[in-house]
Amino acid sequence: MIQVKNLYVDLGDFQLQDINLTVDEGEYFIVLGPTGAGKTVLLESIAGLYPVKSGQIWLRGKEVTSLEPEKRNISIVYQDHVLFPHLSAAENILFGLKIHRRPKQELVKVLDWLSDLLGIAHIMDRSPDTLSGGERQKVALARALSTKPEVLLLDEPLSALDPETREGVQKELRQLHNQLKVTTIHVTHDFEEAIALGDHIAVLGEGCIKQVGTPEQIFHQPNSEFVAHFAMARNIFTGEVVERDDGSTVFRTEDTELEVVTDLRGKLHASVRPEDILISPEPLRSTARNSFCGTITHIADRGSTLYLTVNLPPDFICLVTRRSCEEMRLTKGQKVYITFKASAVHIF
Amino acid sequence: MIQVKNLYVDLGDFQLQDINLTVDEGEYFIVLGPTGAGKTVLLESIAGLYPVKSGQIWLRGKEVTSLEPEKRNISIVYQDHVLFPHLSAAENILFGLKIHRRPKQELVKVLDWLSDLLGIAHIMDRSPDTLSGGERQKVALARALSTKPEVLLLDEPLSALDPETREGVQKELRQLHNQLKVTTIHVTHDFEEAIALGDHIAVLGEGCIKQVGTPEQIFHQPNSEFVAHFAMARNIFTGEVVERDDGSTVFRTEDTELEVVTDLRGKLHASVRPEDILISPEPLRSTARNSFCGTITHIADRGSTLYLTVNLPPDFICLVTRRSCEEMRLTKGQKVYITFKASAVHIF
Amino acid sequence: MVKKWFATNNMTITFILLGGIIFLFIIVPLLKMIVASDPKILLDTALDSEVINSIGLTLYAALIATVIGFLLGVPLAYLLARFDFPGKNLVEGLIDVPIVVPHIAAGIALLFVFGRSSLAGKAFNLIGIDFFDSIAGIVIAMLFVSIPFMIDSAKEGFKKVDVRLEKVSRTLGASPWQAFFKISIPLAWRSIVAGGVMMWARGISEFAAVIILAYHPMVASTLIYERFETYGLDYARPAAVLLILVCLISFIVLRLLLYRGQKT
Amino acid sequence: MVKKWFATNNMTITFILLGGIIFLFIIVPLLKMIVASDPKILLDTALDSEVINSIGLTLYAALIATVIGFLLGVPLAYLLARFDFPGKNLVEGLIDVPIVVPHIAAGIALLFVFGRSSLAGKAFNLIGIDFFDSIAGIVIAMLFVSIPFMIDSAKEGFKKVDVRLEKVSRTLGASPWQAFFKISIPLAWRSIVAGGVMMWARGISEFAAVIILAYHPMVASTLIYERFETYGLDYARPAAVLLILVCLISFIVLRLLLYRGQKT
Repeated sequence: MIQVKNLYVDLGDFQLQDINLTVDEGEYFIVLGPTGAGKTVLLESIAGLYPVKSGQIWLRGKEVTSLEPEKRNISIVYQDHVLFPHLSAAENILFGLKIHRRPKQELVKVLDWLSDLLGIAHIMDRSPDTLSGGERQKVALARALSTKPEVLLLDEPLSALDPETREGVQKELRQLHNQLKVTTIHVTHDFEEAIALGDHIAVLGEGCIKQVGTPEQIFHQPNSEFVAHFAMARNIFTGEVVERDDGSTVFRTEDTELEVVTDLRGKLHASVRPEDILISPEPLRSTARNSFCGTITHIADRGSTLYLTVNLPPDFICLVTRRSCEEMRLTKGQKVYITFKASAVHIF
Repeated sequence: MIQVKNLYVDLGDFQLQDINLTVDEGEYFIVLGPTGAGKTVLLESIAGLYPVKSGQIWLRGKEVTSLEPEKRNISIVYQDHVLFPHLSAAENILFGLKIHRRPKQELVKVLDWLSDLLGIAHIMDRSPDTLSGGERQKVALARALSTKPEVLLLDEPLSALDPETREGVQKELRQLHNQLKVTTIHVTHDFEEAIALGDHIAVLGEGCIKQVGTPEQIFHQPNSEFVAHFAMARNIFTGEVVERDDGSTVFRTEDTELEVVTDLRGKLHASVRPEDILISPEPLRSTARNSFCGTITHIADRGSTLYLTVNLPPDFICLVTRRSCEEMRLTKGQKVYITFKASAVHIF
Repeated sequence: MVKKWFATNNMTITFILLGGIIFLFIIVPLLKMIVASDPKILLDTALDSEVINSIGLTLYAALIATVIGFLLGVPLAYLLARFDFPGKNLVEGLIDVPIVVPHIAAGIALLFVFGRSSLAGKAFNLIGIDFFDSIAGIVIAMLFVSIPFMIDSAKEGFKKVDVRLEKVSRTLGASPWQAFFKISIPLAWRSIVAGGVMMWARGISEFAAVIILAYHPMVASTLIYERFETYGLDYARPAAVLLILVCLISFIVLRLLLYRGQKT
Repeated sequence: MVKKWFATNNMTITFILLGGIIFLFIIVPLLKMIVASDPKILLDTALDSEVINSIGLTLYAALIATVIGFLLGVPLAYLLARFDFPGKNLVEGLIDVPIVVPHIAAGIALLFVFGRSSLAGKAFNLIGIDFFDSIAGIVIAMLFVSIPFMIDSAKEGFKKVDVRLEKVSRTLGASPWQAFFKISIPLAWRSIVAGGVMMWARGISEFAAVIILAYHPMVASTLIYERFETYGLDYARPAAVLLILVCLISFIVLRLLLYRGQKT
């Protein structure tokens, strides 16, 4: 368990103030914030790599605020990996154990374990500058895990990867965490990444923590404009991707089932952009696979466009033009049908 | 008029070969190609700034292949503007005229003309490093125009701008060209930019010219996979944005009218992504503003998804899932309705 | 609790102690010599015409060497910054040779080529230039040992100038000369001047190569050396202090002008 | 038709001519002196024990100065590369002062501080070290004039090492010392060695500061100077050629080793 109490960090241009976080043992904790919010510095402060102006950091019930970083047993993986360029992949991974003068057979064992775990046995002798982004990422992860840290800090681990690799690595991070249960703090600016991975999420912005909660709390009950800005752009749901008997793939939430196009399976999240949803007074017979009946519970006027909240349940936010709304005489309390294509549902 | 004949340029890693281009007097000519295709080097070769291995460049009926760049009267605007950092905006613009020792009153006249034309009178005394991207762009354009060049070369002039400014600058480039009628060669990797601006387009790829033609020829009759790759992703139409009597904004093509959401007016282009189009056997009554009846003329199988060509006319390419297609028993020759929202139409 | 992990460990403390030794080793001798000087003796020395003349000669000869270095070194620096050619590495290596060749041996080599009995020496003699025991000799000795500073600094300066700035100026009608003088030189100016200052300072500090070619007229270093040899440390010291002060003050003033130029 | 706009205009031709003059001015004296040497005389000189001893002494003293410079200069370079503190610019400026101070004056200053009559001189005398006319004196003279090369080069080397590499090693359990020796030093090694080579070469080339502190035992430069003063150019030349050859060959070999190390 790691606790950050009233942390105050000076970044020169601005400050991080009154940072309070509690991360439970074995938890996957996400710090979500825009670029330049001081997320990396927050991680470095926790690791003892950046001077703290005031406040305390507690690790498993002990105060470590002024402890040397090498005595904390907290590992960090930077966004751009920062591998030791003069050492091979294997030497990078074993650096920590060699520093601790562990016996040879332990080195071999740990290296075997990590290269199996991450599937990197074939690149062990290569130099970091010959590795791809995804491979460097895995070596950096293996290096961080080699010392069996109490806390693993991940600094935007997915943002340096291209979109194709990202989805796979995100899945692997989840699996890795399920297997190892190492307490993890992961910082990111990507809302969907935060939702997909986090047990709890802290939203960092304007130098302080705006909100802490479960993914559901963050996207259903944003406590400020700042947090809402992250959450508002999409309809986000928690549920499970399953195959139905008829061979179709659906995303099943508590209340409803959405037809989707995806190769992913299991407990996941889904989002639908408000502008991809069609509203009609009668059900539509069309190529769109998802069509539901619901009630308009709220209309938010944005000038030439309007945001309708349609409750099925759950709530869907839909974007329509003012002309459509007037022509179809949409009013609060009215029953309407919402329709969107299976390919408009994003699973993550 | 500028002619490039059998140009061969060595770029070290690869070569530009057999480049043949004819750009008419006063034409806006686009060279379209992916990043790294050697577009900048092609412009520099035309300007005499890069050594040509073989081939010829003719300018208004004279061969200029070995002429010094300062004697060609061809101006270039680089992507990142490359303003003289030690000179003010006005001094940048007047650099060419001062080199030519033009009289003081001419300098004043040209500066007034250019700062009016581009709306930059208020930044004339500023240093380049205090200017925004859009302002630097305009100063670079003014500098290039100051010497009344026979040919203006534009190296990805829009790609260094943020998306908000880009649309405005694109419009201004069009207007500027309509006013001044200076022969222009503009290189870009953006297909829609090419369509929107070009009188003719040459597609550059794999070291040679793949196709030359009008925008319509390029997107309706791509002559190779390479060119088709640029064109295939969207339904693209040429037409005019007008306001209808009932106050709605429509994009009018030869054959049809699409309802759209845009502030632009006049002769433009529109695109609709195949995945944004809904297909149904009957007309839909919904918030979607565009619904048309047409005939399926072609079905292209892509595994779990299918591309349908629906002829209204014009032809629309629509993406549907295999399940939808089977369930609705869509077949070639069938009459269907296509539906998409006004906000799904991109005007450029 | 305020904490600076990077400043309070025993390694940084050790490093501060070790680094402090070498830092003190550099500044204490200069500082102590300046501080320990009797201002009156220093003033007397400053009024000693022999001292004034030799310091003046030193500054003057180093300035001429710098001007020659500017006229000949800047074009070479531009070529090296702009063009690649086979053997470029060798040329760049050879240009730095004067820094690593012992200066006494360099002086011997220069005397061998430019001395009265050599071919070049005789040729220059015809146009009235004699390199032995003359200002011309001092200048070429200084030029030889200090030219690499000018070339290297100007080269780095030109490298930082985007070649496309020159290209744009060409399309606007500038000849290669105009592009060079209106674009490249103004933008590389600070590096060139910094190189010139270093070259001038290095010229002033030269002794070994100078005395081989020209013991007379005496540059400041030679004068100090002769006084040291003839009368001992105490007699040589005031002139040495004066020379150090002149050098440091000129150097500081020039650097400050350079940095002020950067800001405006 | 092949065309290179940037190579065939009259400006580049003029620049090649001007640059060629200064390039020839640098290499012709050295080349001519080496080429014009009678191999037999050169061989005799190489067997002259006085010459061998002085060259050996020069190389040895410069090496000791370099080792001291390494031990004291590298920590200082690391501090300057890693930390900001008020007055850092001043410290960095002062470290470069030995390059611009006239070497004769620097020698006087060193003698003033480390001479037999000074406080430091007396203190060192108690532990058996005398700086006047001794190898110790030669070493500190060389150290003084050449230390900036080591500090500046090592500093640039450390600056290029991402500080986060050290931070990562700390999280993996490395102490500051381990991070320094296992990460910072290996990654900055080439710059440090390059600085060491420059420092060594600069130490060998020093004459002015050395003769003030220690005319005897004679370093190679002093021997050449004495032969030049006593017997003239022709007698001094073979030893000068030999010294230049030793310097250039050592320098080239070391640079090649350094570049080979870069590739593997």
